[in-house]
Amino acid sequence: MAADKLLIAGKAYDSRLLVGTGKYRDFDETRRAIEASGAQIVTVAIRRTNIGQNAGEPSLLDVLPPSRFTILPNTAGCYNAADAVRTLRLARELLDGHSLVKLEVLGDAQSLYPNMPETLAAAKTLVAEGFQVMAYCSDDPILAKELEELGCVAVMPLASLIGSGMGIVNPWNLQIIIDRVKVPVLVDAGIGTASDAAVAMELGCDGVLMNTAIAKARDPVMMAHAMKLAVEAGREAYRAGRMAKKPYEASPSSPESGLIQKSA
Amino acid sequence: MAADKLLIAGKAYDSRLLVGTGKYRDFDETRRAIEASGAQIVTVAIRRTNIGQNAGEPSLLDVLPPSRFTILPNTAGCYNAADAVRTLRLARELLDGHSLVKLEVLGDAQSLYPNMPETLAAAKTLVAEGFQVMAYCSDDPILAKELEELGCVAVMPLASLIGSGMGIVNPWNLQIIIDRVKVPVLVDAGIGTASDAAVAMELGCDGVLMNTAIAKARDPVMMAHAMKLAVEAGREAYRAGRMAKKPYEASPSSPESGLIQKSA
Amino acid sequence: MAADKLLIAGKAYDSRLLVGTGKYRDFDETRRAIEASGAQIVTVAIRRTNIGQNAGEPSLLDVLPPSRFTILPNTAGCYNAADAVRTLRLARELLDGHSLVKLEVLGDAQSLYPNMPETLAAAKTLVAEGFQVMAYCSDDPILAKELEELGCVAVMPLASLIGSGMGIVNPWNLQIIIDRVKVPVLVDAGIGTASDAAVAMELGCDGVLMNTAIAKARDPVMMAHAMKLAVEAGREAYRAGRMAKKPYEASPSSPESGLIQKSA
Amino acid sequence: MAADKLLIAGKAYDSRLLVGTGKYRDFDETRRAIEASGAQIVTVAIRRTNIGQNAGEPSLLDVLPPSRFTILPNTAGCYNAADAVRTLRLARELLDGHSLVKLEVLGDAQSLYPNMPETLAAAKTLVAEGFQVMAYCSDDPILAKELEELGCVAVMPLASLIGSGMGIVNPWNLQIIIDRVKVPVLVDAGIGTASDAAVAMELGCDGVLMNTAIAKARDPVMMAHAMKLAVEAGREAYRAGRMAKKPYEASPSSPESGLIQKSA
Amino acid sequence: MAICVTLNGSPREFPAPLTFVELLDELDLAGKRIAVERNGEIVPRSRFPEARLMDGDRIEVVVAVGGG
Amino acid sequence: MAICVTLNGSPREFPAPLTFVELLDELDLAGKRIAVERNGEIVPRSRFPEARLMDGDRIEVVVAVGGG
Amino acid sequence: MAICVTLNGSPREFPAPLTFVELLDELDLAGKRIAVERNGEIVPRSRFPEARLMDGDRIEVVVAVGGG
Amino acid sequence: MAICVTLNGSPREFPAPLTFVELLDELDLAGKRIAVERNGEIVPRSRFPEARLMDGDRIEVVVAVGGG
Repeated sequence: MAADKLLIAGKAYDSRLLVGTGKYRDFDETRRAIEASGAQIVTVAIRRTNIGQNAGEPSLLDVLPPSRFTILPNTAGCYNAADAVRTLRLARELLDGHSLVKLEVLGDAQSLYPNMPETLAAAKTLVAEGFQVMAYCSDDPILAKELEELGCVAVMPLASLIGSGMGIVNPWNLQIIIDRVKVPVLVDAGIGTASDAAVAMELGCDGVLMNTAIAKARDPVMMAHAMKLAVEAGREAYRAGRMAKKPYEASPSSPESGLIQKSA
Repeated sequence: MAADKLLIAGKAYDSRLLVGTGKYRDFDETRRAIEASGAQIVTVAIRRTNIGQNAGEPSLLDVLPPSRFTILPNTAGCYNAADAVRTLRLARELLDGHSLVKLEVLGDAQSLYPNMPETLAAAKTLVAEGFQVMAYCSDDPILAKELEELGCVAVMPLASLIGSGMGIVNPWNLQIIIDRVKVPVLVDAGIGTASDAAVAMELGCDGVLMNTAIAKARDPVMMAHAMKLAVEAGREAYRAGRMAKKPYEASPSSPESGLIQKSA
Repeated sequence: MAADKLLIAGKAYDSRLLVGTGKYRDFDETRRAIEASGAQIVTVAIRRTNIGQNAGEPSLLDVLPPSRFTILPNTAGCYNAADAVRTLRLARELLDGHSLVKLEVLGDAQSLYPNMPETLAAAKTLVAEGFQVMAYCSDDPILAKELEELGCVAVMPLASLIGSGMGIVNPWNLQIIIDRVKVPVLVDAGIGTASDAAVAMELGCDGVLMNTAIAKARDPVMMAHAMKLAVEAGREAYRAGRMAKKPYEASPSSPESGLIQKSA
Repeated sequence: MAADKLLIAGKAYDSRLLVGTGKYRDFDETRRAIEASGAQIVTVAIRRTNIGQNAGEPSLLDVLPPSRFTILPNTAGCYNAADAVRTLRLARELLDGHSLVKLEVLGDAQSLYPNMPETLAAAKTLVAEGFQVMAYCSDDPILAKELEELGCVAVMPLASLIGSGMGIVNPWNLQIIIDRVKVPVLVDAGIGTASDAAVAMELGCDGVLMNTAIAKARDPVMMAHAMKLAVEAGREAYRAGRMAKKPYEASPSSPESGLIQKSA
Repeated sequence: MAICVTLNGSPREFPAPLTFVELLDELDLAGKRIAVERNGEIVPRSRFPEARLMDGDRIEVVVAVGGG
Repeated sequence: MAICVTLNGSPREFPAPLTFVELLDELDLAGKRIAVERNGEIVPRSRFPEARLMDGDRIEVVVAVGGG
Repeated sequence: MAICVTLNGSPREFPAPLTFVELLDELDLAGKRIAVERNGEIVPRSRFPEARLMDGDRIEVVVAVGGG
Repeated sequence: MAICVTLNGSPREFPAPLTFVELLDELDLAGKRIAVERNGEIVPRSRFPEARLMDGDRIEVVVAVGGG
């Protein structure tokens, strides 16, 4: 299965699990969890430096060196296209011209649901400026397709609200997106436990991005490894082609259809 | 996690995935799939020899030597306690006194739903004769507990009908059984794909037994490996302790409760 | 639709909603809720009189006169066949020989899940003594069929645990029971809101029995009426024959199958 | 409950069920089904006349006179804002200046999923021209709110794809919309059977609009009546305030939380 | 001579053997819709007038109450 | 002199310019509940008597039909 | 003298009473992992050498096959 | 002469115009992985040596932090 790589913007990755770096107790837990996850792409946020504070202490990128990980700066906290674009220009400068970014424009602070018109506007600008945009989006199949047509290198629909852990609420819309969009489709946000990640992959997603499900588990490092296995399991199950479901069919008139084959 | 073994009748197993050996194209596919699954316990059926036929050809136990696998003879096809008991007496003789068996008494050939009164009667007899009984059963928490009290070494409630691939239909009953029964609880029957197995383990099951989901996948060997990963993923997720679900709460009066924490 | 009556033990009822009489604030609320529900069959419990207390006060059967309602005494609180049989003999005497009863033998006080072996034993005795037995049972299709064969006039599988309001947890088992059992199948226990009752009827149930969903609603009388409408709605939808579900089918190769017809 | 009216654009309606007029065998079935549904608002499409054909035959509005029904012209078949606006200008002229309309701009012919940017653009123009716009939309809470802010008199998110009969796929998004939007929220599209309509109303929707679920039932007239009852049942259940769900909680350490109260 | 019975689980004394009709009067249950069991056996209402409680009887008097 | 218009997408000839009232008579649509658009603009019913079709006009005549 | 037994449900004749070892040789099952039941009772492998089939015996010879 | 700038949202005085290299030294950020924006425009790291802060500049100095 060595051949089954995730291709994003022309680069191949062995791991289909992308992880965030927020909400951990400390950098050490962050590092151990991310190593257990096997993730090669990790998202980071861009924030003002704390002037005159903790000058000496290590920074996140010392713990997660760009030499080992593909750093994916995001625009978490941005509620309009302008802020998102400005944030990612800074990120690109910060990362020596690295252009793969996660665009995320939120609609409001309570639901953190994406603001799609602003996301589309930002994507257009960023693509024009040479960014390789992975876009967090709603599960609207029409707008996901539009993001692809604007030049995004991946679309990342939510499974459910950010940080909710509610899992895959609407598999049908995800299936339409997967069926129509040619660039990689990654489920971003809403994963709560390992089986949720497996379900996403079984639908045919190319990958999964998560943060809270790992960071807020009782044991983040063990959960990170569980997620690694779940994404691999879901991917292999998708490739292996599951058996057909055979619900019991109440139909005395057609006993054949009602017949459930036994497993021995 | 070397410490996290499955204990059945005092014996420890590393793998929590048990597999059947039916419905494969041939013995070679059977062997390759079972090796990919990492299963240590495999179920087999007991049938009349085909007198005077294919005398020379290899038998299932040549492919799956009892020296390498724990062979779990079952009573598939039995519709009453007497037939089940008779079948397992033959199995024990066949396997040189091996006493770990899978009891399975079916209610009818269409649904393959267990006949619980007959299952309870057979369990009582078998335990008295020194068998170590793993009992396939309905998800009735009262009767699962009764099977434990009769001396069964494991109870194996169905997730959904045998061969249906419908997954975990009633997680609530399974949860009650897991909560009350002290012997291992394994989900047997109904698993359709990897995420189903992960869900079963996340509920707190001690293991999963399946056949059709692997044998009838388009690529049984790859699915077998997917199931191995899924069971491990679900187990680790259970041990790691998932994050709390935070459904959106429509409640302007209590913004706190309505607040969904963001992942960055 | 005047023709569509519920037939139990040879008697026809216009209403397919049966209700309990417990958990109300007072007899007046009980009466108003039950009138709003349109129920013709109401269940009651049998308990010791409070010797020397409230001698003067009205009794439940003054509020719900047997002349207007079919009183269905139950065996709530019984955990074995003997207690259930003894309770119903008293009930029959109390109700001047009325023999239609609700048999309910519980497995334990925490889950209130039925004890099926005891239920089967009690049913056998009661039928022999001339009772017309409506049996509360698990959703085990084999045992539901056995209750019918023992002579019960109706089987009443749970939708989910008594008082849980979790709705229809396992529609598949209910469907098998409805498909196989010839006497009326009523869902008893687990209904939480109106749509749950509609779902039960759409599956093909002959009726629904509930108590908590009405008595513990914020406005029991309005909920009672909602349930009346929901049972009628679900029944008519079942008889009218719902449209086929047309899930989106991701299949570029067969656009026909993927086509979703529009409603205009 | 006479007080519980549906208010749209200042006009009060007794019925919360809106129905389409497409897909019926003939005008007679259309009329009988709509009368059985009790609907006061019915949607119609605008199409070219068949020049020189069936001059004599009756037209839809002879069967459903605007004097008795509130006719709601829709823009079914429009894939951009311009076509939708043009269609509704014709509709207003056709209906003597009647300005209440259903805006529906589709994304593609296979999924019939709404094109939200075009829907927003059309809504802006139509509101400026004095139309009272009821907008069919996705379940995106941010965009539903934007439609309200643009001046729409009602937002009508889909339950699932038009004509799919898949029911309420994502109740969470609907709940956010209901919680935030002040104008009436009606579920439009995806209802398959009566219980789906009840579920929508129990979520707190102000109404439900459907066509296929009635027209494509085996017996459209009976299903129309079932839907009438289901919408009333769901509405009353919502107003009555359902009991709290009490899932079984596996927790030996806290028996209190695990206790399920019995209904008698 | 006095008798002692167990009535709905509690001991109860009566100065002399009495019929079930007398018992129900005593308990203010005359005319109420109740049923009576003596030592596990139903006592038919028709037998209330002449049937008498014996010393040591276990008597249950039940009524219908709200339940589901 | 004759005119040619596009009526609901199809070419149509008339011997001479005619009013919309005349058009609807011609089409057996008199008194029907319809609406008319000329070159993308609504033609109010009030203007049917005097407004005349011009050569080259694109005319749409629509009606309400069953739809959801 | 010849005997007739029911072997896995089918009648079978043998010219003379034979031991189970001889039976298995006859059936090409020597050395195979099988189990034998006679008239509903297990025949332990240890008894194959001397135990003899009797006329009218119902014999079952079973093997392990693929199953779930 | 002294200058006043807005640094990450807070006012900050410097005795004299200084280069971005000097600014970062001042802030103990020399060699750290940061990015700088002046009045909404990126200041490329290559220009840190000679580019000088002007009075009234709005400066943002950002770093990567944990986030999802």
